[in-house]
Amino acid sequence: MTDQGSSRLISRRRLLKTGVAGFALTSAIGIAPRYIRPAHADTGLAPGMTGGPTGFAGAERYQYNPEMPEGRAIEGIKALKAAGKAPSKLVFQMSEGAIGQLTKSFPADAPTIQSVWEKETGIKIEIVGVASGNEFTKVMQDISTKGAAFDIYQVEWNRLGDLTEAGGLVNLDEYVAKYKPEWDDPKRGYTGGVQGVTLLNKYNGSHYAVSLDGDFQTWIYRKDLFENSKEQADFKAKFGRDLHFPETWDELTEVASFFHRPDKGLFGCTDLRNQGWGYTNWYQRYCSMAAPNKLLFDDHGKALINSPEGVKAAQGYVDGLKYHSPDAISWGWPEQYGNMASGNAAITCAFSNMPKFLDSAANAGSKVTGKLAAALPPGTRVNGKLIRRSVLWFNLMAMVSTQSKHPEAAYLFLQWLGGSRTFSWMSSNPAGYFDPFQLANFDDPLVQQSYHPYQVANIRETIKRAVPSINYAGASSYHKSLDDNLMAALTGNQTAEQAMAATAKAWDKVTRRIGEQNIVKAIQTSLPSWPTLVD
Amino acid sequence: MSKPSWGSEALRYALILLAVAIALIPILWMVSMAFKPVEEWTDAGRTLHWLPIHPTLDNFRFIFGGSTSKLIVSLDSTAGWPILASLLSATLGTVIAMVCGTLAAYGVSRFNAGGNLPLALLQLRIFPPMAVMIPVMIMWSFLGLVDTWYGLALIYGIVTLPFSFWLMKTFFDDMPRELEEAALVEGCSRFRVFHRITLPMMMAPFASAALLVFIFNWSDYLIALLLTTREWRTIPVYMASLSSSMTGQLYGAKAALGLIAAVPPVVLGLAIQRYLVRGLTFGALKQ
Amino acid sequence: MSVEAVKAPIAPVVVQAGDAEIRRLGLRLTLPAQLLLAFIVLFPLVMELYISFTDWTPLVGKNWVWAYRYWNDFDNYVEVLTNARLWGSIVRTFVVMIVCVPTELLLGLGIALLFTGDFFGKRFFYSILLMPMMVVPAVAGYMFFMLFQSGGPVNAILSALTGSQVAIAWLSHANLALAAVMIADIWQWTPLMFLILLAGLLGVPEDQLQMATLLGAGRWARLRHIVLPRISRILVIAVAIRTIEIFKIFDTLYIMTSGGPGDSTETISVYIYKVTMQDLEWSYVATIALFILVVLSAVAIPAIKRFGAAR
Amino acid sequence: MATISLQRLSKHFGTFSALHELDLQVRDQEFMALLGPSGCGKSTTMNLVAGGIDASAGKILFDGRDVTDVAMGRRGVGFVFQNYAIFTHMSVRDNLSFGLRMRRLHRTEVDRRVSAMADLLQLGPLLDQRASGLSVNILQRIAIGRSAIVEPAIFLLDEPLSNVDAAFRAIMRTELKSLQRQFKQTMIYVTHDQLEAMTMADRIAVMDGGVLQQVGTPLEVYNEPRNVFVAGFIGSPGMNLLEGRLYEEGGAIGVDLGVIGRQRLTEGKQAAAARRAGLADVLLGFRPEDITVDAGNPGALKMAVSFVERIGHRVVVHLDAGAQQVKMVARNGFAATLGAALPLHPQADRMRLFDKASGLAIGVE
Repeated sequence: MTDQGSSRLISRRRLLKTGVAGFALTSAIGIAPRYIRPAHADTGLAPGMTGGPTGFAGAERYQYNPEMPEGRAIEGIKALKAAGKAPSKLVFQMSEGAIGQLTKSFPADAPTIQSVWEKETGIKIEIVGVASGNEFTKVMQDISTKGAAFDIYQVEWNRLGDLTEAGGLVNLDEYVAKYKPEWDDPKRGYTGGVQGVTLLNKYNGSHYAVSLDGDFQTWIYRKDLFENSKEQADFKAKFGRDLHFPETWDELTEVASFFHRPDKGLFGCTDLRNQGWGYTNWYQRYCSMAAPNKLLFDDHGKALINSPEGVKAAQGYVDGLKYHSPDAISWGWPEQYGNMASGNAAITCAFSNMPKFLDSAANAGSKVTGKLAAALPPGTRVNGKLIRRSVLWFNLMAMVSTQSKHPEAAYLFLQWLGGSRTFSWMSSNPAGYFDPFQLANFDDPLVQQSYHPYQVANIRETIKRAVPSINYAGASSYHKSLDDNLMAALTGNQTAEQAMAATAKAWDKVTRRIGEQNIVKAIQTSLPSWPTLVD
Repeated sequence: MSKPSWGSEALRYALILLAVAIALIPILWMVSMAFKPVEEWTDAGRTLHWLPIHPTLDNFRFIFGGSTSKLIVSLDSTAGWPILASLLSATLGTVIAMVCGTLAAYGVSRFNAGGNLPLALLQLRIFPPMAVMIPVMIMWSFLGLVDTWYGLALIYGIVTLPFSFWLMKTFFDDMPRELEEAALVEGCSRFRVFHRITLPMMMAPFASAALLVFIFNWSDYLIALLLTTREWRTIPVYMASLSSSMTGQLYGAKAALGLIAAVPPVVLGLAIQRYLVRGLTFGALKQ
Repeated sequence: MSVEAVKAPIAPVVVQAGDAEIRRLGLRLTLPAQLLLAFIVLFPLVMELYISFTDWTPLVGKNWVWAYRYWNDFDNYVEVLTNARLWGSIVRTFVVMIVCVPTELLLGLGIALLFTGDFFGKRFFYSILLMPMMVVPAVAGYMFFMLFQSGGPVNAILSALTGSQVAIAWLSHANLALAAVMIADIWQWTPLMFLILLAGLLGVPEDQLQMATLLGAGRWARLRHIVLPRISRILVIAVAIRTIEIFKIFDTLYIMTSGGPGDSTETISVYIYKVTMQDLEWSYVATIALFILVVLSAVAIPAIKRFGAAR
Repeated sequence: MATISLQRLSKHFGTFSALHELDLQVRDQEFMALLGPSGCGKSTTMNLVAGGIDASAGKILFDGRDVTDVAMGRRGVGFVFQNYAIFTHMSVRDNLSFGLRMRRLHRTEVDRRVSAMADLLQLGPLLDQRASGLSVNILQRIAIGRSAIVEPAIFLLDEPLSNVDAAFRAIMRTELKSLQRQFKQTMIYVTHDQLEAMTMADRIAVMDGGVLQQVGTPLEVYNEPRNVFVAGFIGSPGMNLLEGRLYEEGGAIGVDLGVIGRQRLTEGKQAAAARRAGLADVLLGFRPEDITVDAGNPGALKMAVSFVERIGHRVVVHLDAGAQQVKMVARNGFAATLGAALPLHPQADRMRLFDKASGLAIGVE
């Protein structure tokens, strides 16, 4: 992994050299493109670049010129300004824990992303934080009360359908056509190219959002525990096999229970079990129960979850509690991260940024720095094949509010922010939880540095096995009933069977309300993005 | 009268001290938490410390924008604005409630006016605000009052109106009318009477009622949660945003802010102790 | 100390002034209040009545005036009457009421009785005991959220008392979470009962107690035959106030558990909040609101009137 | 049978001595009035007897049984407060039956005694009314009945008539007296109104400054005041007291009153006592009612009319000479012109002598 990274760096430098040679030549012939200014020492920009951060090692990787989406965005703003249609500021409603990535500099000697944008465009970005988990509520509040408090919303990807139907989001097709964000760039763009863009940014065939996140649930464990010879010996003695990260859900139960020592302040596993977040674990269990996937709906939009697989997944989800913190049911991910950080858990499943936060010298609060490792999700063996499924869920997106007076400027900011260069730089910043998801991000040395090669590699592999959760109209209702019923099962108010039956019933009701054909259409559009990889 | 024995006195003290302890422990815990550095916020799996081991003002610095090296989390806004928002909205809300409430109370108490007003106000008081918030949100958005301190103040004024009305009414009912009557016979205009005689006599009760109304407005969470989105979030709403991916819940910061939020009511409340009973019982009980 | 409830307004002060003038004056004085009241009652009533017959939700992206396009007759009303979660929250609210109000009453009365007569530090203790009810409920919510963590003070105290390592996950267990929020409410509002009842006790004439003693009444007999009857009205008022407040309970509880785990601490207000802000089923919420309004008008108001009349 | 005996009973509040070494015997079925100006210690005495407060020193005996340390609930004393302390939240019946219920008597017994008491007090028709808002004399009956029904050995009444208007007092007094006769109970009655004491009490204990001044039947305290305080306090107006010196002249003894004149004393135990006392400074006391005006008769005391008080059926004539004043009560026909000097003849056998120094009566044991 590391070798690979460094080799990439080398090749990159070589490439740059040739690039410089290139300019020399062209300028010599005297057909220097008008927009290329000679790289003055004071701008600190690499030759050929017109904007971007400067003043720190590797800054050139994040610089751009008007040939690139970021550059085009800046040019677009300049045009708007010239036409007097540019605002003096944009209000950006952000998920609280991500704000740092815009407002804190990384690396230390770098400018902040916010400052770079404001310097180049003169448009101030006013950031308003929302406690994570309340994004949708806050946005719907703004939409339904016509609060017009924000130009840009940031909501999890699953709500795209509902928010669009609510009329809260601007259709971005026009701007996308005009400014070419190149999200599908095969080298730098979204994983899965066009398919990826459709999956993340589009609803009903139109662009409504710009992805700023890569929330593929990844599994993290304490390598200091797993590699501890005594632990290994004890485990072998107990289960007659070697101690390694579980491949199947049944193994997970064994391993987690093995490490579960609440009296010593150590919990076997601390993946989420709370309202609103926990059910991603059910997703991973359920979808891994058939080759290549266990689907949620059949071709007629009928729910398939009231099935042996659904019940098994729910049961596993509930049984998992016994190797969790007794507080797990009320813990959101902040508590989860805190619990992992204080070294009180052996395994967890979390957003891909956990190593960035907890395996970081900068985080004085963390006791697990240098002790983490990543792994693929546990899976299910289906006739000899091991099916492992993660889930794409939450995934913060940025959208332009229909109440914004300056949708175009707002979009341009997002194209700039979500461009593969700016975003590589931003996602590497440990001051927030926006996660890398573009090809260019994974290759970036800074990302590698803060996410650690082991996790970057793991993310790549996990994405290949990630199923999309529901994000079409009705998603809120679908997930709510799943969530409520699973919670009822967790608290023992109903059995796994009852939970699945009730959920399936509720789902079919929602489907009827929204209209079978719409749902079927939505399901069909999302099917191609389901993984096919089996181990 | 009945001669208190030593034993019963001892028992009395024991029980009272127990009650006092129970009343204080949660508050003291918050105080202690407010002065704990990040590392001491959670004691999961470890022995619990009642007092900060390394007391610090970091939490207060933090919520007021001073960066603390320990927390790699940035606050989009400091506690300054929310505190201002709470102050402004609660104050104007109190003014609205007290002015309308007092006038109406005077009218009802002296001129038998208002018809069903007293009962209607009681009903308003009993009705759970959450149940009318949808129309309120729609009205407020229509009037452009969402996320403004005066919009918040308006709804506060309405919500606490029953309270100020009933309280002031009982005060007026108790007030001897002879003086007013005399003045009226003297030929003073009613306004002058109200202004020169009634109001001065009502100053103390009025002030105490106003302070209570202020405490109520200051304590609101639900309404602000629904009617403020950005600039004018009040303290409790803002508090919710004090959690971070780095350290989980920012217990210390919340405790610090909570401490600040707790001060005015406690101080004011103790200041008007002798009116508390009457106030908190809607003027139904007098001392 | 004397007691009064909703009482018929007193006759006008000055008789010689013309009735007309008085009426005009009274009208002017009450006008602002009347306007505010109308402002907050009329529109909401009409609007909620209207959308309660529809399926409208902000998710459809159209203004509520177009709600008739989503007309669904009485579905919402049926839903209100049949929705298990709604009724669960209602029942739960009453459970909280039935547990908290009497507990607060008894504790409050007990402490108030401790405060009869004079003793050193009375004023001081009194002030301290009033503090809990002055803490902003939301803040109290955060406070108790911390207190009830399994590694938190509550368990620490229990451990100290029982001598064994107590690690109860209060807020994660359905019933314990409910207990926790009740404890929080009792902590915060027993002082109110104490305050009111103490005021009541001080109003019981000393010579009557002395008389009862002379006639051979002991502590309990005095309490039962003299004190309680004399403060009965005050008890009613105190209980009424707490009942009403618990009926509306939201802040502390929502911050402690947001109604969770699951719906195990979901009270009426919390449920309505969730359906409003998370599920956005606004027409359904409007129906719930109307339902509550009807029930209140049918139950609470007559009760108040009767109480007012019986003075 | 119930006698009360207070032995050297004292009560101090800090340095203030509210009651000083009181010795008092109350006989069985006796109506004893504690009379004195406010602050004389009578209420303190009553509270000590009731057990409301603890004695600083001394003993309280009921029927010879020491009850000094018995809690008030168990002393079995009936008490009627100044304001009756009626349980206004109860019906009349519940008020009457309260004591019995506290003693856990059987219902039927309770009812029997309540109705008996109700008949006695003519409260029958009111039994089931709320006790609030009844007229004072009814309240007094309830108050007495409520205490009497438990048949207390002793009955204490604390100025029960003090907040009743004058017109009503007469009725109440007679009613109270008759009740006492019916109950045949030992009663201690505290009052500052000598009229009440005189009309109702078998004996009166006059108190002042926490000290018992005199105990005796109404007539005794009226006729034979032990000291100048009692002399001045009893009777309205009180006894006239003129300063003078004893003199002896031709076997006859008298008091020299200076400018007023000389008053000879008829032989008797007073004269004897006076002789024994030697020619000391004395106070000559005689009651305003016991003066006759007779110009014909020589040796009269000469005093000038300074003021005439006409109170309906009688006239109070104020006279003075030098620094000394005298009040005379005459029939209302009496004609007196201001400044006119009158010849006064105190009724010979009604004159009293007091030692000026000690203030004690001379010739009274």
